[in-house]
Amino acid sequence: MIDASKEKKNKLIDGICKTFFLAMAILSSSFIVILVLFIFMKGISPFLPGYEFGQVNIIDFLFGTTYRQDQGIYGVGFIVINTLISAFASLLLSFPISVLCALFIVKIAPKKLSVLMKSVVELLASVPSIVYGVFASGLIVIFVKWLASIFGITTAGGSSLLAVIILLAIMIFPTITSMSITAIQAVDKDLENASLALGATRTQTNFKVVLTSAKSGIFAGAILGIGRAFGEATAVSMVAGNKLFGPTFDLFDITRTLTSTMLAGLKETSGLDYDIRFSVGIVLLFVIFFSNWLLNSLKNRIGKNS
Amino acid sequence: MSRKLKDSLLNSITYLCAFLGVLVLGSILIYVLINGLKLINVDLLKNDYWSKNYLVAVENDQSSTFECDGCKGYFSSKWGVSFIDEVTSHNEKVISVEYIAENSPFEQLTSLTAGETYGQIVPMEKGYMIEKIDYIDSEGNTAIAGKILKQDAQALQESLDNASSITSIYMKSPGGGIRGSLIATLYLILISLIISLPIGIASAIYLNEYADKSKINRWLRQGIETLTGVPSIVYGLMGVSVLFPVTTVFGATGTSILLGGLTMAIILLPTIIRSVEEALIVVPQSLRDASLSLGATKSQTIFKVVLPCCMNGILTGVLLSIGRVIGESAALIYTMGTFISDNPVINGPATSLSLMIWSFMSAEQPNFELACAISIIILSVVLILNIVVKIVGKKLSKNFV
Amino acid sequence: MDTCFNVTDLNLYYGEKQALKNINIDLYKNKVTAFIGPSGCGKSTFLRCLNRMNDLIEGCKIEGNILKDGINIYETKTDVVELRTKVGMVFQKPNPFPMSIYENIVYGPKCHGLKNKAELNKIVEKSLKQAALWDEVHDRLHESALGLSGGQQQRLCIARAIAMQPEVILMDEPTSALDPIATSKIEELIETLKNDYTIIIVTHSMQQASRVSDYTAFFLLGDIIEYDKTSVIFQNPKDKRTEDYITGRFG
Amino acid sequence: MKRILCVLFSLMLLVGCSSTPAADSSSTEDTKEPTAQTSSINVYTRDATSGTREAFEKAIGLEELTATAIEVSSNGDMATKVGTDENGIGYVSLSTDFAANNVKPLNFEGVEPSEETVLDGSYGMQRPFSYVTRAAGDFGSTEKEQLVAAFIDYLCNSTEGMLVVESAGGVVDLSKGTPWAELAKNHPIVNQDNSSITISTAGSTSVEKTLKAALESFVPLAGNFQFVMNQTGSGDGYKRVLGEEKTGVNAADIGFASRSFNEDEDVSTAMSSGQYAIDAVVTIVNADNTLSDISADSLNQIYSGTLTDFNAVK
Repeated sequence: MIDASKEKKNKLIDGICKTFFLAMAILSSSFIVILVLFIFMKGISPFLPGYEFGQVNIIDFLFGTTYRQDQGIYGVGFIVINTLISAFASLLLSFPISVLCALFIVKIAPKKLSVLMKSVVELLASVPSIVYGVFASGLIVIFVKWLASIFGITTAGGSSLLAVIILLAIMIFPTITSMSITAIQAVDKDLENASLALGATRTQTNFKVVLTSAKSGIFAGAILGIGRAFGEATAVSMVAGNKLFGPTFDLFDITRTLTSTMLAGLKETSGLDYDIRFSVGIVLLFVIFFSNWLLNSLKNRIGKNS
Repeated sequence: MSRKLKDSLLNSITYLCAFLGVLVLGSILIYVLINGLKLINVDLLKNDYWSKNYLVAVENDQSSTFECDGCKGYFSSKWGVSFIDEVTSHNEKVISVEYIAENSPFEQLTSLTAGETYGQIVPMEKGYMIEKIDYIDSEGNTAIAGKILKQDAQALQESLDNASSITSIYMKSPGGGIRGSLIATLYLILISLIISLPIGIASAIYLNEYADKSKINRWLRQGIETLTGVPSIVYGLMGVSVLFPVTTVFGATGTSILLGGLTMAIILLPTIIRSVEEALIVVPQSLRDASLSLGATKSQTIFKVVLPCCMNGILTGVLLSIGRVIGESAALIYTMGTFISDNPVINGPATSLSLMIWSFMSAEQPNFELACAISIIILSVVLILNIVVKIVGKKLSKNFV
Repeated sequence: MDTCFNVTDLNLYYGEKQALKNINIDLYKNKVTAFIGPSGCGKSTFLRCLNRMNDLIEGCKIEGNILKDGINIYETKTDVVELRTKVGMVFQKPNPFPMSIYENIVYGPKCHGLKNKAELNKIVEKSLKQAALWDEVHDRLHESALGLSGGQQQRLCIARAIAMQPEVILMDEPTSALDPIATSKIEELIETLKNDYTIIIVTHSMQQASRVSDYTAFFLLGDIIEYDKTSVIFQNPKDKRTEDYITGRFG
Repeated sequence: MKRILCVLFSLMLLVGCSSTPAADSSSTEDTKEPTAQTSSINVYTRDATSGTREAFEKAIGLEELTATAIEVSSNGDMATKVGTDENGIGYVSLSTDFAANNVKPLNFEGVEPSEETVLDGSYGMQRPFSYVTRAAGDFGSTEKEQLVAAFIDYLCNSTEGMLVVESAGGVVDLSKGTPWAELAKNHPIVNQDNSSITISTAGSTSVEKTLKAALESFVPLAGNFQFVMNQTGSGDGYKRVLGEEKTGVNAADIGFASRSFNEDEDVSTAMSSGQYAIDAVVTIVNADNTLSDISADSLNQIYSGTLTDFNAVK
């Protein structure tokens, strides 16, 4: 029954497949190298001597607290802080709500409601971000303004750090929720049954067994979510207000993020002002890498404890 | 007792969060629906975006007058045509033709445009927009009328009744539709999936089935995961300079759907790899063992046992990808361009639906209602694709489960 | 008596940990050999050495020789795929592929390039009959294998292994997930199969070992303590530890 | 005080989403002391690269913008923001729908912004819509070059072209127009079938409406040629026609800017360049504001941060 030539062919195919898979994996991960090389080549140039529009001091750039194109002062230090604040605050706001919402959808809601809610969450993941921006500048801003007036603070028409945080929290909500849904669904039924058999209530089981078993997946969702919060440009720039100096700690004050800085007037500009946006892009990449690393190590640590 | 209290407390928080989430999401949906629904109609979906522009001459030999019983708008009894004022979905005020009487000179319009069509008859239909009419008035002076002079329908009708002969008419067919962009968006989804699915699935297979824990493999994985965090605007800039030469091979001379698709394919890779990998992990090791113990090669095992089992994971990846492609704007501004094409071709410029929204919102006068209307269309496309993919997935996996 | 496997000086490590210590054993053709011993003693690990399934485990290192028909299966030029077609395996939990019954049986032959429909049909019928499953499933061959009961699934897995016409069938606790009736069916099956195949079975059940096997090896902490005819092991074991184990004093 | 309230509030938010929803009702009690409403001016401005901003700052002679200014991303964004902020002041294009956005246009130095005042130069805040073509001989074909020349002539000099631009919101001086029938004699290219020629345009998004109207109306006058508009921003106008992108993906035949081309953008090699229309920049305040007229001086003070109260504006 076993044909030697067939066997040889099988083996050959096997080898080809393996090489193909490896090649594809290398291809996939080489894109990041191309990307980084590309952006570095563009973004490093303003700091090199002999730059055609006048060399920029890299220290001033990295730690500056003023960013004014009109005066040629480019400092992104405060913008980095602003970006971190807005992204992490939105994660803080969105994370518990998303996770509990996912728990509700998977474990608590009746079947029909759960299907409906899941579809809504899936749908919202594909709403173009510009629509979120429009929503934010139409409704969130008014809410923030109203909130501020309760405290007797006047805002710039509602454009503020708080508006950015709420907007981002809403935008990353579908991401975290759908990842959490997947993670919670993957929890072994036996584990749950074991907990219930030990006399734990449904709720205790949900919180102590289901959520803890799914935390790796939930955390992956959080990482994806904060990635989106960092990278979001169009919507954020509609409510950020792009403050010229900083950092901003006041929730009702306007702010400026790395992406809104990159985007503002990108298409209308040239020269140093154009090139420096790539430098901002490098900084953004580093911020993202850093926080990914931070969250990943946090994830590993939490994973180890259990 | 305290346990019950604690339980109900935790439960109520969960309910509250779910409620809050649904409230916010629902309010966005309702917001979009309220603002956009009134602009949604069949014309928006099936019309071309660009109007056809005609310069036509009118048969001036006319002696009769025309009657119009109960037709809407301002009727010119001399020329047998009635006009109404309309506001297009692009917030433009226009004068459009509402009714043409039988034997009206407006039934016999001949093209004045140089080229093949010169002298041919141009059929005028209801809905055509009158931009400008050159005519000679009763005193023999040349004059013009139409929207171009900011006239309304009534003024146009009065001018026409005063005209002894019409020299030329500049008119447009109704436009503003999004059919072309809808097709272009589907092309874009198709291209980006065709490219990124095989690469993504193969990479996921390598990472999950072949890769040991060596440093190189860790680097490979890290590289792919890092792609997730790159802001899409950077992808767009990279696409233009790095991927454009690739598309020239296929005959693209500028921005094209193909270039957009290639760029999107790279953006999609981490998403697809992640969801396929997640599905691969779930496939029980015992199935692989069983296959191998039967003397199947590793690749046979992967193609015949492992991949069919993770069909659902692949479908999830496809769904997520479709959502991503359809919602992306920043990366596509540079690679696909903002030109709205009515007959999109793969290697030519076109615009996707969300790019269209971006254009409308960043224009001098943002057209918010239209943006919402297009969002509704995007949402329904996503919904339809979701359902289709799920049905297909069920059919596919029927054999395997 | 012909030997099927000659194992000499076999050592196996998982990373730092040594799982098998200096194993020397000859396994005989067309006999049923049972491996018994407490959990974690290395009997399953050793079984998986025989068709090189341990290759799949990361950090697993093997020293020593396993000769099959005089050829060392751990030589670099040995074709693992070919080896596995000759040494089939049945696993602890029934693991039919999520396909139809028919597809499950022809999976192996198809992988090796057999395409002839008539021949495949013949193989299906023959293997299912040998596995004593034909009468139960012949009218629903194209239904999903996952719809079968646990015992049927396990017999299907055996039929699937038989379809490749192997010389040896390795069984890794094939009945541990089954009820007594299904277990007895499998045991009967083993009885009839041993005429055509060499069967090596890992089991936790002493009774099963004594019922079905001709030879028994007792494993403890990665060592083979005792290996002899089943009747000898169970009636007068030479080693105290074997006696303690089979009389239920530990393990 | 504000700071403390904010910290309190942020804590509230965190508490609100991680523990019981009932906990925050008590803390709001003591935070409800309303402080006096101030009417300090919120200054809105466009990003530094905007052509509108350039025209505005030039007109009021602004040296240094106040650091508290709020940047918005587009004309429409500006109108929306000022429309919802009683203390806001900003500037938009004349073609903006003021009433729909709940904003009020202000007279500048006593002059009401309108087409007439812009054309006769009495209204000071304005900017040109400029165009630049590729270098002569660089169009790929002579037919295309002739067609582009014809279009530019139609756009800038013909009565018909000017009328179209005007009806689409641009400000032009109709008295300088010549009937197209006369101009067309210099352009025999328009009397043949041009359906195989595609003209591509690039540059400012502000010109989009006027340009689209002009191109569409020119199509039946010039043998049904095709056109592709890829309007992305003024910076791209020069780049894609004569600058670094003139041979790349986004190369175009005619580039547009909603400002004059600056010294970096050398248009001397172009086949032709110039301006075809004017747009006025209008200062706006919220519709509830009592102000109706403003001087360059006051605007300068407001935008440099020395004047922060509407009551002090005279």
